[in-house]
Amino acid sequence: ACGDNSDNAGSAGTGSTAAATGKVGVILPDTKSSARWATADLKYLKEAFAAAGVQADIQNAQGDKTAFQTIADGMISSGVKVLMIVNLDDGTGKAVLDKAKRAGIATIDYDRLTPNGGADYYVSFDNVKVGELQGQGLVDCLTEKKATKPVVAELNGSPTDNNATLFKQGYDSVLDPKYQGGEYVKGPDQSVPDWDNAQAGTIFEQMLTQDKNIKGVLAANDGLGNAAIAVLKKNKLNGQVPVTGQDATVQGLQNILNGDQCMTVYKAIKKEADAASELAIAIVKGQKPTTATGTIKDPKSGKDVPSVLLTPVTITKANVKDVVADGFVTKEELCTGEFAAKCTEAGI
Amino acid sequence: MAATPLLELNGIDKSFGPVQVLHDVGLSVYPGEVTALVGDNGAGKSTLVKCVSGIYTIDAGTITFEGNQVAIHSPRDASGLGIEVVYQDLALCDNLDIVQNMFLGRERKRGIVLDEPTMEQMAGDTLASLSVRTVKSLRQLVASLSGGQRQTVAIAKAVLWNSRVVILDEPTAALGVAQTAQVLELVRRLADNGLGVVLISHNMNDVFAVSDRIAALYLGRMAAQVKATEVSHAQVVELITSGRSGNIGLPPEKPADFNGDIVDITPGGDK
Amino acid sequence: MAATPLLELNGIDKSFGPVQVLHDVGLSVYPGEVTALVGDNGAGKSTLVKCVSGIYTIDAGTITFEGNQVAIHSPRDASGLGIEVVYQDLALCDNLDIVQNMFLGRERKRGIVLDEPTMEQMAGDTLASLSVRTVKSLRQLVASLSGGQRQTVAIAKAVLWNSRVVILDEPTAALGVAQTAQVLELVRRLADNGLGVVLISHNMNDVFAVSDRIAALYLGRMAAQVKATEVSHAQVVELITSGRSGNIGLPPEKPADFNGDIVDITPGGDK
Amino acid sequence: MSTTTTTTAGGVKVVKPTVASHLNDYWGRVRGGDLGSIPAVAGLIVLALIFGVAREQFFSALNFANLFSQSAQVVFIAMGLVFVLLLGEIDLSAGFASGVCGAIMAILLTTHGMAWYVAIPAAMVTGIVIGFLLGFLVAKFGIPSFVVTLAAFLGFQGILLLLLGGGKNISISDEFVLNLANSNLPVGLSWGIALVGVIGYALVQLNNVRSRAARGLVTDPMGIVLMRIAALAIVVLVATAILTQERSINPVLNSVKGVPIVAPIIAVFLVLWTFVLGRTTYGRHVYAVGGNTEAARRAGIPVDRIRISVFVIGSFMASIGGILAVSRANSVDPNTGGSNILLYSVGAAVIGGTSLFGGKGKVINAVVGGAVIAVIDNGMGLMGLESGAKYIFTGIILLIAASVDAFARRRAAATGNR
Amino acid sequence: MSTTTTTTAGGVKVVKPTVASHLNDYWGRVRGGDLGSIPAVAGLIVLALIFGVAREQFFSALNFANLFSQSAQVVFIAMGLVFVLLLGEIDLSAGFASGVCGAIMAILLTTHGMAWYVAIPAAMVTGIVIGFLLGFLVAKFGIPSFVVTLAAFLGFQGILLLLLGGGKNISISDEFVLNLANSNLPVGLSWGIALVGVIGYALVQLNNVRSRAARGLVTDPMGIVLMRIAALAIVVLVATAILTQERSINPVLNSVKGVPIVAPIIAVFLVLWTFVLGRTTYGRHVYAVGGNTEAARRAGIPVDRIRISVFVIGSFMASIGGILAVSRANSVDPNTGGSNILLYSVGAAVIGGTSLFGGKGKVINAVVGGAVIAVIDNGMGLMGLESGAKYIFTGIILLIAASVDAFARRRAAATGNR
Ligand SMILES: Nc1ncnc2c1ncn2[C@@H]1O[C@H](COP(=O)(O)OP(=O)(O)OP(=O)(O)O)[C@@H](O)[C@H]1O
Ligand SMILES: Nc1ncnc2c1ncn2[C@@H]1O[C@H](COP(=O)(O)OP(=O)(O)OP(=O)(O)O)[C@@H](O)[C@H]1O
Ligand SMILES: [Mg+2]
Ligand SMILES: [Mg+2]
Repeated sequence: ACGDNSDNAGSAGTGSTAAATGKVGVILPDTKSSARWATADLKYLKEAFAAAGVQADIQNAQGDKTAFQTIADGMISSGVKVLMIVNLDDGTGKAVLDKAKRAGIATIDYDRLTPNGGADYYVSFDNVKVGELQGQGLVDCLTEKKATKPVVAELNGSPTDNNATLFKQGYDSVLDPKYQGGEYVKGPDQSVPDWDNAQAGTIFEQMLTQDKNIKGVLAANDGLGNAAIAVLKKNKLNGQVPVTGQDATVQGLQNILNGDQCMTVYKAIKKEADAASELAIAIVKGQKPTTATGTIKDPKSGKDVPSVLLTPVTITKANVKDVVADGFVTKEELCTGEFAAKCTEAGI
Repeated sequence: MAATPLLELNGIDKSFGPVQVLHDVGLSVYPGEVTALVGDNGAGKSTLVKCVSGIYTIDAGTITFEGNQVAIHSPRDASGLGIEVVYQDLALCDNLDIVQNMFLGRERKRGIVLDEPTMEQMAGDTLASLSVRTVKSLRQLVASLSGGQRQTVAIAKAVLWNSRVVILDEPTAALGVAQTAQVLELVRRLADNGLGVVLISHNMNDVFAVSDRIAALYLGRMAAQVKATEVSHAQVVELITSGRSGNIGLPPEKPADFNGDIVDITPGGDK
Repeated sequence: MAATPLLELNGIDKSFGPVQVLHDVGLSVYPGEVTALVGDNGAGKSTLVKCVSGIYTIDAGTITFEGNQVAIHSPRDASGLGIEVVYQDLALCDNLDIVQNMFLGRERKRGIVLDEPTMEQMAGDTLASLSVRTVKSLRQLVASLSGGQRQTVAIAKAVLWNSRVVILDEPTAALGVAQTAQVLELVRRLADNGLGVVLISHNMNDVFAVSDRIAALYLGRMAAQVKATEVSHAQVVELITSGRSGNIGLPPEKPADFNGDIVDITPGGDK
Repeated sequence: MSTTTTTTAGGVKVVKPTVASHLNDYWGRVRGGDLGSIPAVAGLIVLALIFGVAREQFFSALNFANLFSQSAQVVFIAMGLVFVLLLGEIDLSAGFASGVCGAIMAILLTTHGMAWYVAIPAAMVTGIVIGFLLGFLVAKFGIPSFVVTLAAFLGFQGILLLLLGGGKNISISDEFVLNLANSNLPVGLSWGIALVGVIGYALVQLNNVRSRAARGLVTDPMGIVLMRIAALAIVVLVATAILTQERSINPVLNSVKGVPIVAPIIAVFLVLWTFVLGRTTYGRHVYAVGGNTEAARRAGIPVDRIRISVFVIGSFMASIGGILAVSRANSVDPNTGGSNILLYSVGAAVIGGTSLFGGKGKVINAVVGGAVIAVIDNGMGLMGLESGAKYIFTGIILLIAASVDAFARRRAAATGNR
Repeated sequence: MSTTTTTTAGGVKVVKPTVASHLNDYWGRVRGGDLGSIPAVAGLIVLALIFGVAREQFFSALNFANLFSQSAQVVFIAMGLVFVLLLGEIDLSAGFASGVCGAIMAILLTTHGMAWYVAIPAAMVTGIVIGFLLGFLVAKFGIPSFVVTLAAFLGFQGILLLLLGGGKNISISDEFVLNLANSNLPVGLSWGIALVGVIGYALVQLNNVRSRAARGLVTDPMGIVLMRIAALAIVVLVATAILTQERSINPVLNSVKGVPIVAPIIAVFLVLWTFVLGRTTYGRHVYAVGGNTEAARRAGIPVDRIRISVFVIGSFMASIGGILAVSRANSVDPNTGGSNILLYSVGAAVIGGTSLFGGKGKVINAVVGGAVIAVIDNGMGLMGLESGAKYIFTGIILLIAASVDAFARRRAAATGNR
C-alpha cells in the first residue's frame, strides 16, 4: 500500500497511460448465499492479480450493506485505480459506483449488474439461466425416475436476496408449465431466510410432514439441498426423491456421487474471475481492454454495457469429473474416505 | 381538637397470596394530633401504611378522608389527597443525588428547565434544619450516604410539601441522638400546625414524648386505639406483646382463629 | 479480662475519591468484652466496620488480630479469621428464603447434596431464641419480610457460627421491644463466652446496658475510647456531638484542618 | 379446618398441612401470582391448539417427534444461558460458540478421520475453554459481558470461517454422530427409560418426604406427593406411547418408531442442572450472586469463580447444542449457530420465566421456552406462508404465547407478590 | 490550601473552590474512578493510533469525513437506545424499525412520488407509532421487553419484506434525501455552524455560573469554566479546519470539502437529548425510574408513561437512523437495519458507559461508543484482511477498546466507588 497515493491525481478511468503500478479494489458480497465468494472467487482473483504483479485489495462485505459502503470508502480513500464490486443491492451498488466515478476510478460490475450504476464493464453468469438449468435438471431426474404426477417442493433462497428471486424466476419458468399442464403437482414453496441451512432443515422437515408425497425438491443451492437430503435420510427417502443444487460445492458433488442429489449447477468461477481480472489488469496497466466483446443492456438506463458473459453448466453424476478437471474442486477434497470408490466409479 | 378524623380506616383486610396480614383493621387520624402506631415486628404496621399510600391495594375495607370515602390506587392518588409518607425502606433512588431525590416527582421548574439553584437552596435549608452535619455536598449520590443520612433525606423529602397527613414509618431508627430530637420536634411541630401525623416507632420513650393517641397492632389486628395520657408505658408494651392488657385489647386469643389461615410454620411459643 | 486486645486497629485512613472519611482511627477490641462504637450520623462507623471486614481496602494503617498483623482483602479473609459482621444494610439476598440466607456461604451438606432438613431445623431454633414470633414460614422469601424480621435474620445469620469477634452495626434499629431485649442479652452472652463484641448503636440506654468500653468517633476521627463505667451518659453524648467532653476527646477543632479536604458544602452551622 | 399441630425442637409450632389445606394453599399462591411454569405451559397449550386447528398434521406422531430434534440446539443453548442469565450476565456468543464446537467435531471426524469418541469430547472441551475465556474476561477484567460476548460473537464467526476454509460446508458421515439427532431408541428401550425415569422420580419424592418426616419437619401431604408422581407418570408414559407408534412416511420401505434419542439427552441435562441449581451449594451460590452480588461477596462466596463457572456451563451446553445441530444437518457451515439461534435461545429462557436481571430462573424454563419457540417454528412451517407473512405471524404468535404469561404475572403484581 | 468560606441562607457553610482545588478535586475523582467518558475517549484515541500507524490513509481528511456517515445509523439508533437502556429495558427491534421507517420514506418518495418534506416526516411518525406500540405492550401488558421486541424484530423483518414486495430493492433519487448522508456543507456554512456551536456553549456555561453565583451557591471556578470552553472550541474548530480541506481523490473532476451534513444533525440531537435528560423534569424521571422503579412510583412519577415514552424516543431515533441509512445507500432493501446494526448499536451505548441494568448512562455515551464502532469498522476496512481474520480482529480490537474502560472502572471499584 506504500507509495500508491503519489499518483492519485492520474485518471486511470478511460485508458490514459499513467503509471503501470496501481491497486485494484474488489468487494465481494457475503459468505452466506454461497461458499464461492470466500473459497473460489477470492482464490482465483488473488492468483490472477499476483501473476500480473498487480496489487489487489479484496474484501468481503459479509452481507452487510453498511460494511459494503465502508469498505468502498476505504478503498477509494486508499487510492485504488479500479474498483470491482459484486453488489449487495442495486442502491448501495449504485452509490459506490457513483462515488468511485466521481473520484475518477474505473469500475467493473462482477457477477451482478448494477442497474443504472453505469459501471464501465460487466462480467457475469446469467442467474436466470442458472434457475432454468435447475428446473430442467429436476425435470430430467424426475423423468428418469418415471415419476407420475410428482409433488414438487421448492426450497428457495433468502427472501432478502435478489439473486434468489432471479433463480426462482428461472426454475419457475420451467416448472410452472408442468404444474399448469397437470404433469407435476405444486407442493409447498418456501423461502429460507439468509440461506440458513439449519432453518432450511426445519422448513423442509415441516414440508414433508405436511405433504408426505413430495417426490422432488428444487433446492436453490447445494447447502439447502444438503439440508433437505439430511431430512430425507432421516426418513430413509434419500436417493428416491431427487434434489437439485447449485455451486458445485464439494458437499453437493459428494451428494451427487452418493446418488442423493440429482444435479448441481457449475459456474466456472475461474473463468469468470480470470475474465474480470484481465479487464482490471489491463486498466491498471493503462491499456484498453479488448476482452469485453459482448454487451448487455442496462435495464434502467438503457445503455449498453461492455460485457463478458459466461454460461453455467449442469453437473450430474456423469460429468462430476469435469469440475475436478477444471480444478474447481480438487480430487483430494472430493474423494475423501468412502468417496474414493465412488470417485473411481465416476471416472475421476 | 376536631372530633372528626382527618383520615379514617375501617375494616381493612390485606393478604399476600395465602397469607393474610391485616384482619379487619381500623384506625383514625385526627388533625393536629400525633397518632403513634405501635406493634411487634411483623405485626403489619408497614403493610397498613402501604395500603393507605396506595402501594398495595386493599382486599376489603374503606378509607375515609375528610369525611369522604376515597379509593387510593396509587401513590399519586395518596399525594393528591395530601398524604405524605416516609417509608421504612426509604425508597430513594441510589443513582440520584440528594437534591434530586428530595424533589423527585415535584421538581421546581423555570419554563421547561429544571430550576436547580432554587431546589439546591431549599434542600440545603431543610437539611440544615434537621441537624445534618456531615453531608459533604448536596450533590452527593444517595448511594454513598450513611444509613442515618439516607433516613434524613427521606424525612426531609416528605416534609418539604404542603400536606394534610404525614405518616412516618420508624423515621428515627437510624438517627443519632441530636437528629432524633430534631425529628421528634418536627413531628410535634407538624401536628401543631394542624396536620394529622402518624408515627410508627418501637421506642416507647419517643412514642410517649410526642404522641396524643396510641394505636397498637397485634398480629395484624388492631388491639386498641387509646389516648396516650390514659395508658402507661407498661400497658402499651403488654398490648404490643400479647394483644391485650387488662380490659383493653383483643378478646382472649383463640388459636384456631389465627391458625385458620393455611400457614406452614407459626413460630410463637415462648421457649 | 485479658490485657491484649483480640483485634486492634491503628492509624486507619480511608478516602472515597476526594472525600476522606476516616482519619488515623485506632480501636481495640478485647475478648470477653462488649465495645460500643458510637458516633453521629456519618461519623464513619459503618465505614470502619467495612474496612475491618474486607469490604473496603484501607488506604493506610494496620489491623492486628491476636497480636499478628493481618491483611484483610475480602470478606472471606475476615471470616477466615473468625470475624462475623451484621451489616447496617443487612446484605441479604432478596431472592432466597430465610434458611437459605442464614446459611449462605456455609451451607450444610450431606455428600454433595444440601442438607436442607438440618439447616431448616437449626435456623428455626436460632430464630425462636431471638423471639421471632410472626414469621409465617422459614421458607418465606426474605424480600417479603418486615423490616424487623429482616434484621433478625441478619443477626441470626451472624451468630450461627463459631467466631472470635462479632461486630453488630446498629442491630436493634428496627427491632421491637422484646426482640431488642433478646438481642442485647445475646450480645452480653457472646461476650461472656469470651468473644470480642463490637456494638454500634445510637441508643445510649442500650450502650450503657451491655457495654464494657465505649469508643466515640467524631467526623472520622477517634475522639476517645473509655471504660463504660468511667463516663456518664451526658459525657458520651457530648463526645458524639462535639468530639470532646472536658479533658477527654479530640483537641479543639481547627476548622482549616477539616476543610483541608476539598469539599463543596459542609453543612454544620446549628441554626 | 382440620389441622393438626405438632411441636418440633426449638419451640417452633408447626401446622401440619393436609391434602385439602395444601390444595387450598396452592390455589392461594396461584391466585397470588406464584405460578411457576404454569403460564408458559398454558401458552404452549394455546399455541398447540391454534396450530392443531389450522393444520391437522400438527397433531401427528411424526410431527411430535420432529419437535425434539428441531428444538434441540435452542434448548441446549438456552439451558446453558439460564446459568449466565441467573447472574444477570448475557452471552451473545453462545450461538457461534456452538457453531465453532460443531465445526471442530466435524473437522476431526472428516479431515482428520478421528472417531466420534475423540471428536465429541474435543468439541465439548472447546466449549469449556471458550466459556472459561469469556468468564475470565468478564470476572477478572470487569468488562461488561455484553461487550465481551459481542466481541466473541464477531471473533467466533471469524474462527468458524477460517475453520471451514472460508465458507465451505463440511458433510459428516459418522453413523454415531448422525444418529444423535436423527434416530430413535428401539421401542423396548424407549419404554424402559420412561419407566426408569418415572420410578426414579417417585423414589426421590418419597424419600424426600420420609427424611423430612423423620426430622419432624413439615412435609407435603402424601396425597399431594402421589398426585405429583401420577402427573409426571401420565405425561411421560403418554408421550412414550405416542412416540412408539409407527410414524414412517413410507412404512413399507422402513419403519420409524421409538423415542427420538435427543429426548433422553435433554431429559438427562434437565435433571442434572435442576439438581445442581436446586440441591447443591454451587447452585445456591449462583442464585445468591445473581440476587445480590454484594451480599454474596460478604457471605464469603467466591463471586469471580462463580461468574467464570456460569460462562463455562453456558458454552459447554452450547457445544452440545452445536454437536446436535451438526448431527441434524449432517454438515456444518459458516452459519451454524448464526441467524436467529442466539435471540431464540435467550428468548426461550426469558419466555420460560428467567429474568434478565439475574437471580430468578430455572432450567426447566429453558426447556418450556424452547418448546414454545420450536412449536411456533414447527407450526409456521406447516402453514406454508410466504416469507414476509411468516415473519409477521411468528412475531405475533410469540407475543400471544408471552402475554399469557404476562397476564398471569400481572395479577401477581396486583396482589403485591412481585 | 486557600479556600474562602462563605455562608448562604439556611446556615449551610460553603467552601468556595479555587481553580487549584477544583483540579485537585477532579484528579481525586479520576483516581477514585469517577471517570465519565474519559476511558471511552481514551479507547478511541488508542484505536485511532493503532490504525493510523498501520495505514497512513487512516489519518486523511477524506477518511475522517467518511467516519461521520459510516457511523450515523448506529449512532442514531444508539442514542435512542440510551433512553430504553436507562430504564433497564431493551429494544431488539430498533434495527429493523429503522429499516421499516426508511422503507416507508423510500416508498413514498418513489412509488407515490411524494416530496421529501412529506416522506421524511411520515417515516418519523412511523417510528413514533412503532415505539408507542412497543412501549404499550411492555408497560401495560407487562410482557418483558426482550420478548416484545424479539417479536417485533421478527414482525418488522416481515413487514419490510412485504413493503418491498418480497425482496426487491427500492432505489431513491430525491436529491434532498440523498444529500443528507452524502453531501457536505459549504465551507462558509461549516465555519458558521462551528462558531455558533462554540459560542452557544460558552454562553450557556457562563450563564450557568452567573445564575448560581447570584444565588450564592457554589460555582465552578471561572478558570475551569474557561478551560472547558477552550477545550470544546479547540476540538470543534480543529475538526472543522480538517473537514474544510479539499479531500477529493480527484480534485480536477470535482471538489469535496466542508463538514458532512450528518455531523451537525448528530450534534443537534446530541444537544437536544442531553438537554432533555439533564435539564428537564422528564429526564430526571427517566433516571429515577431506571434507578429504582418502586421509589419513582412512590414519588408519584407516572412510571408506565415514562416507560412508553422511552420506547417512542428509541424508535423515533431509529427512524432517523433509517432515513440516513437509506440516504447513504441510495436505496432500501429487506436487510436495511438488519445484520449487526442492532448489536452494534447496543454495543455502542454500552461501550460508552451505559448500563444494561438501567439508571446509568448519557447520550454522549452513544456518540462516543458509536465512534469506537465506526473507527473499528473503518480501520478494518483499510487493512484489507480476508473475512475470517477480519471478524477475529474486529472482535479483538473491540475488546481492547472496552478493556481500557474496564481497567479504569476497576480502579474505581477498588476505592469503593462502585
Ligand atoms: N409481600 C409479602 N408477601 C408475604 N408476606 C408479607 C409480604 N409483605 C409482608 N409480609 C408479611 O406481613 C407481615 C407484616 O409485615 P409488616 O412489614 O407490615 O410488619 P411491621 O409491622 O412493619 O414490622 P416491623 O416492625 O418489623 O417493620 C410480616 O409477617 C411479613 O412477613
Ligand atoms: N462510597 C462512598 N463515597 C463517598 N462518601 C461516602 C461513601 N460511603 C460513605 N461515605 C461518607 O462517609 C461518611 C461516613 O459514612 P458511614 O456510613 O461510615 O457513617 P456512619 O457513622 O455509619 O453513620 P450512620 O450512623 O448514619 O450509619 C458519610 O459522610 C458518608 O456520606
Ligand atoms: Mg415495618
Ligand atoms: Mg452506619
